[in-house]
Amino acid sequence: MNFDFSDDSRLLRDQARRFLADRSPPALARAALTAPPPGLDALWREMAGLGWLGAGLPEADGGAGLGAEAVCVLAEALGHALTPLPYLSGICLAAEAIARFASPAQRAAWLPRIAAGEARAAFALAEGVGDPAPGAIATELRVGRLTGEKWPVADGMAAEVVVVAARAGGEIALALLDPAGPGVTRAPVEMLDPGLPHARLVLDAAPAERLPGARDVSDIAALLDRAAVPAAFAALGGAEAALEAAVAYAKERQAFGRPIGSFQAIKHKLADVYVAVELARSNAWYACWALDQDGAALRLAAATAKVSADAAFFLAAKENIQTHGGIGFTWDADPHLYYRRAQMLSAALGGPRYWRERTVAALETMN
Amino acid sequence: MNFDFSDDSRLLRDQARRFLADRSPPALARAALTAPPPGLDALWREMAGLGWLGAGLPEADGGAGLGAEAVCVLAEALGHALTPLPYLSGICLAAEAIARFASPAQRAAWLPRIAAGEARAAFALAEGVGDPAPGAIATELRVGRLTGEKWPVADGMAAEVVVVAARAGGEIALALLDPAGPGVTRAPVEMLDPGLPHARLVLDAAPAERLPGARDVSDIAALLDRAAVPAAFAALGGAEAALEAAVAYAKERQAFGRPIGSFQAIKHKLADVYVAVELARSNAWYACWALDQDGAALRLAAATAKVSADAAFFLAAKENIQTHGGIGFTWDADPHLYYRRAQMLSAALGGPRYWRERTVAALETMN
Amino acid sequence: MDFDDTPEEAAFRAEARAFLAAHHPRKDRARAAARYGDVDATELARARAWQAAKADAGFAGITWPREWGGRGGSPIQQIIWNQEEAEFDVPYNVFLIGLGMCIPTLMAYADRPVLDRFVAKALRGEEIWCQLFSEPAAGSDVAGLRTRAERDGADWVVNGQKVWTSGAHYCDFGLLLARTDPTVPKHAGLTAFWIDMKAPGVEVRPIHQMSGASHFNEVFFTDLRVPDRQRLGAPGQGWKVALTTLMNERLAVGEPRRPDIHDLIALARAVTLDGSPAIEDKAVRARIAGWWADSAGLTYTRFRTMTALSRGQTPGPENSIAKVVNAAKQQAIAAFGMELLGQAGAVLDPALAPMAALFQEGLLSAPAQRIAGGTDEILRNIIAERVLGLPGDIRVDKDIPFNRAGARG
Amino acid sequence: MDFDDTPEEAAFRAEARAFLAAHHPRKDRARAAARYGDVDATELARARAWQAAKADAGFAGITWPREWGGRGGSPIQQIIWNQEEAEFDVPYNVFLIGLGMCIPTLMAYADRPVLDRFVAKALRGEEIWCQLFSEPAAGSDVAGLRTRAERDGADWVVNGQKVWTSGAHYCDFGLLLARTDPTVPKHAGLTAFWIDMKAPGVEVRPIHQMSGASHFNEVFFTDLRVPDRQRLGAPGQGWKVALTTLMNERLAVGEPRRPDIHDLIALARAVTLDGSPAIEDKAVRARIAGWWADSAGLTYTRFRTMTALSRGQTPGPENSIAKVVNAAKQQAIAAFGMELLGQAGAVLDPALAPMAALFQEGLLSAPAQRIAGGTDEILRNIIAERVLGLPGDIRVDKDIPFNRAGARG
Repeated sequence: MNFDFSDDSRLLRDQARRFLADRSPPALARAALTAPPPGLDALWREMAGLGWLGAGLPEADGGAGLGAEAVCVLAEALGHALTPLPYLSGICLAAEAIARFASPAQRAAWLPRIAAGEARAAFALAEGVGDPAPGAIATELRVGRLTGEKWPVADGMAAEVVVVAARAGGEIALALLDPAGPGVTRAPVEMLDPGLPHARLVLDAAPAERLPGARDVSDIAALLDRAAVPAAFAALGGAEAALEAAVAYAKERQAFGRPIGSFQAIKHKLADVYVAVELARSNAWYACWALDQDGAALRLAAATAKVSADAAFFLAAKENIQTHGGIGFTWDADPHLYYRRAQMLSAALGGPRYWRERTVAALETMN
Repeated sequence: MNFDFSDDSRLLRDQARRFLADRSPPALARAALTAPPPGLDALWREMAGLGWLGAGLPEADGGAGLGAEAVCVLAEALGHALTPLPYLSGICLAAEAIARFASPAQRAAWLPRIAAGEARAAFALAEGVGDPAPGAIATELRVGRLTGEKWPVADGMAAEVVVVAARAGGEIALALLDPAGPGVTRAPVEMLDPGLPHARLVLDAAPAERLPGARDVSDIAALLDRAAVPAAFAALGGAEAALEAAVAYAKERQAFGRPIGSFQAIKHKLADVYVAVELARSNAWYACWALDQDGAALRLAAATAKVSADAAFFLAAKENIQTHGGIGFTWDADPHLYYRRAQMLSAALGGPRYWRERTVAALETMN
Repeated sequence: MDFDDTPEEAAFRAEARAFLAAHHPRKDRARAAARYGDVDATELARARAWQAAKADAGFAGITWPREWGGRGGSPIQQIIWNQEEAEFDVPYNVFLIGLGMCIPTLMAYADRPVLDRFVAKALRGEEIWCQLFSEPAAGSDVAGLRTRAERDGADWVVNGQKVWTSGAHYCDFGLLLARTDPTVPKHAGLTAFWIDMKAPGVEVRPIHQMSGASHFNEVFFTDLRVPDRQRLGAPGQGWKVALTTLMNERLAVGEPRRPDIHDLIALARAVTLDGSPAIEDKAVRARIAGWWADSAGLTYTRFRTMTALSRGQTPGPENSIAKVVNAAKQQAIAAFGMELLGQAGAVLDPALAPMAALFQEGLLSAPAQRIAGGTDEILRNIIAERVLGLPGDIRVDKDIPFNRAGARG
Repeated sequence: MDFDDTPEEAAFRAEARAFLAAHHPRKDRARAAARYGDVDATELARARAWQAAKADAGFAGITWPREWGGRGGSPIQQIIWNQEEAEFDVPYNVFLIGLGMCIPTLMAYADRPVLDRFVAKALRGEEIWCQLFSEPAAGSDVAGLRTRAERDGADWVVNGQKVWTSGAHYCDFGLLLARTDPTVPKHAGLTAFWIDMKAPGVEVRPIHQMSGASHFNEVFFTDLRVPDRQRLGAPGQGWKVALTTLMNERLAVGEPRRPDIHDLIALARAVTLDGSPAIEDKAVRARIAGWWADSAGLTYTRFRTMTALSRGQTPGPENSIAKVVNAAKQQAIAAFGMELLGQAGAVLDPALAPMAALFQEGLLSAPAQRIAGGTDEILRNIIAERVLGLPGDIRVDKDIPFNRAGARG
């Protein structure tokens, strides 16, 4: 029994935390609400240089082959720092889809460039309101051309390649799309956290290249399961940061002649947040192990971790605002950054209903 | 606009509170957990003498014709006192069913005696696990004989007549059964609150007399709607009493050199209970008005009041135990009496799911 | 019980409704509201015009004396007016704080010439008032404020900073609470004044809220000179004056915030889950039932208040209940609505998000509701102490001179 | 990460499992537990026999020194044993408090002859210990206790009353905390002793719980004479001794209470709603997902604790988390299960109620879980103060002599 990260992973986590504390303070996330801050692209390339973008990819694909633990600790650190960059959508979803389902030529064309931070990739599953399900995909892939609408697509404006989920005959397929190519109209979509820009893609017979490995909706579900684990770590990191901020403020802020953290209304609220964060942490760690094993345990573990972490992050974020009182709901203070990010993460891979349903469906096959 | 009870009703409420404070203290309810305390039958007859049992019945049926407000304030007072007597099941359900659906001869045979406290009546709808629904009734009425199982039946052991819901051809019917007659086996059923004894009736071609007015499941649903209003008042009364007990204890009990009611953990808990009780009160009052009007507003108002009051009572009861600390979970202290009664009331006319569903169904027809 | 108006009430209601219908369209829930509800010059002009029209018709200051332009009517008429006005799409009420809190305080503490000068103008919307109590370092502990007013001849000289001042940028006058004696315990060293918001030494800076709106302001005082005749109550009696103001806050009717239960029902009808309308999903129905019960309970609690008012009784703490319940409910309903939207839950674009992103915007404005005008925690304290009679919190600073009361944040 | 045992751990686990399987059947969730779990003479004899068998085989006191009958093993072996034992239907553990809290306190404070006399016998189940701290007037404020111990020659004379003493009716010895000096502040006037529960002057009365069970007792002391050599620690140092005991309480492993999430899933499969199994109802599924996430989180939190133990680290506050979460979860799951039963929700008859009325009984036992061994409120205080480092509550009684500390209930 060793339910902890390896020494290498813990070292990587500490390095990531230190690097991001310097390069990605909350001020960066706040600046990104208004417009992409200068230096963001450079930061992405630096992350690539540190091996982060290819951490989960095999060395043959230009990755670092560090495995699931590395991806998870990076996601947690990026979530803690609220870094306004598309690690989850670009790396954990899009690059992962290419790594799992693409032909050797497609892999060679994209993965080394993605890992090096030279090309940005996006993943287009959603078609507006709704959770992932075969019936929710109307976009069609026919004779190499995509027709339909995809939104919201994370990083869809900046991406050089988009992995698009589409209907192809009776199957659900994935295809690579050049979003700057013919038949594609793209426009930004305003999101709760403008620091993670999203796009709407209108596809009218846009040329696309199918990923041969993805043949079924279950392939997409499995991809989402895998991405849910780092997504849970990102939410965990955000929840930790929000709790830390609330505790620090409660110790320092005075009212009625005493620190507000000495009032039980605040103490017990933050104790509840702590409990939620610790449960989310344990569930995330277990899911990391299951991701690494890539076996039958993953489906339930990933869904459980996602449910747990998203709930903890929303709780921590809203009670961090509440603990801050008036200052907490101002634009210039940090608390709303966590609150926005919590909702973004919660909706990104299918909303809470999707992951609760997946949790119970997995439980039913076990119990 | 006069959203308050009439002077008469308020007078009746005050009289009932005073009478029950004397004749039905919590000690009576606690004694009833073990065995029916002496004097309980006499108390029932006294209540009859005060006109309580026939409060809602027309004078022609031996009632007092006081209307909905009187029934509601009595239910609230009896709920507050935890009086271990079958007012809701015997009066608000069984007698009400006879009053609404019986033939003149049947009314004459039973209602004056019920109102006078001479005969006890029960209402047998449930057939074990499940909420009221046409599909949940398997007991059959065929050529004047009932066959099936009914449980739990409130006051089923003591009742002299039982109104039984049964399937009769394509309809759902109500029939009067002599529970001491042929074809009936009855046995007590252990309940969470043994102070309200229940029975299981096994019917094997037991002779029964149909109530001609009840022809459809919607008649039964309407009967439950009407009974839900005094049931909500009973729960409101219980919730008020549990909150009063918690507040009194929190003011008096000392810990760490101060009354425990000075700790925010206790204060805010009881503030939340107070809010729930006040919302339940307002919903119950509105439902009382709707019951009195007996119009289209009743369905939604009754369901809303039931949902609100049951939730408030359970919250008040469990947090009253918690406020009392160790003493709160002992047999000899009063708090568990409210906790048991809350569950009894919550399950009595169909559980919370039934009333939530009925609330939303009514909302759908309006919105 | 009787929910019908008396003949007199019905007549008043009909009159009110006719007047409203002649001036404004009815509210349309389906129409998207202006995003932030901020008050610009156009909106301010509309608001002033509407207030003047109301005053001309006798619908402003319904319970106020006729001599100051009021109607000399009953509290129940005021409630009926509020109910009717809430059905129409009238301009944002920029006079609520002035007429609901500041002027009533003047009426209690100012002398006749001051009232003659200010009351009627405020009632007609010609002058707008704000309340200057909150400070950055004080928060829920209002009496912990630090803005100093020091006596200098016939004047007081004010230095310091206020915060969360609604509408300060368009206000003409303000009700100020300042510390005039730091050597006594904190509640004893305060004094109240009315001030001219356009005087030199007053600077107003808007506060940008997380929702994007800017309803509140910071107000800075630099050597603001306030003549002693603008003092309200005796020096050191400011806390008593402030309590009069805050007591009136409880009576101010706040509109329930959206998204509300009706919005959720509308969304659940519009959105499809697994091929069926979301409203058919049992998990959705269970939540709707719970929030409906709370909403209905608040509605009928207001009826109880109205009944008490119509009998001349002072209403109880209903507003504390309403705020505690509504703020949390708004946040929870908004979050739940976003769950129903699945992958589009975080889309804020009103052209794409269902119901013009009402749920997403509600999520962003909800946190302020749990804080502004009394936090959830303070309101629970009020209910526990003033309604249930539970003992007060231990107050370590109560008897200590303000300038010696330990560390302050 | 690696969830496999090391080869040594695997060997120990196999040994433990073989030993358990040779003595007891595996647990069967479907089989109804004895209703109240009260310990009668037969059950007590079974428990003693099992403890002796464990001791003989080296599975009692796994981390304790061999000289007192322990195994001299590692904390991780203890955890592995606990895991395996939890899978079997072993007798109710009447030794938990004695071995988990009392004897470790003796080890810290008693001298060698006392340990030689008591430790091995306790380990073999020949003598059972209880803890005598709580009092009616003290509650969560343990140090507010009033039982007096007054010096009389070589003895102390004890008068007063304890409460919530688990198993006092079958215990041989007890760990007593009493007030020996009421003239100093409350934490400073306490002294600890071990006492003979069969001595004259000790009277035990069972407490009847609302669930019907009687696990707890009141213990009355009337002129009980306790020789001074039975004192643990110096006079006035009793609070320090008590903290040692309570610290060990945190490490005692409590079994999660039922009904748990697995019971709910079983019930939701067994019960039909609207013609389909309840587990297909979306409202039911939503609740299952939430409680499962909490349950799984607690399970994996225990894994984290085990990992820390296996590295020789002291575990953190995980047990506070588990108790706070489990007690509320048990109550909520029980109440939700009863909702699924509809009109039969309040039927307590195990022959009629599904799953032998497990949910109804759980509802009755849940309130005690939120209180006994630290209330929800105290545990949240502990988490907030000891884990998050938030400041302590204001303590009005801390520096005041006990006999002058205001009103006492």
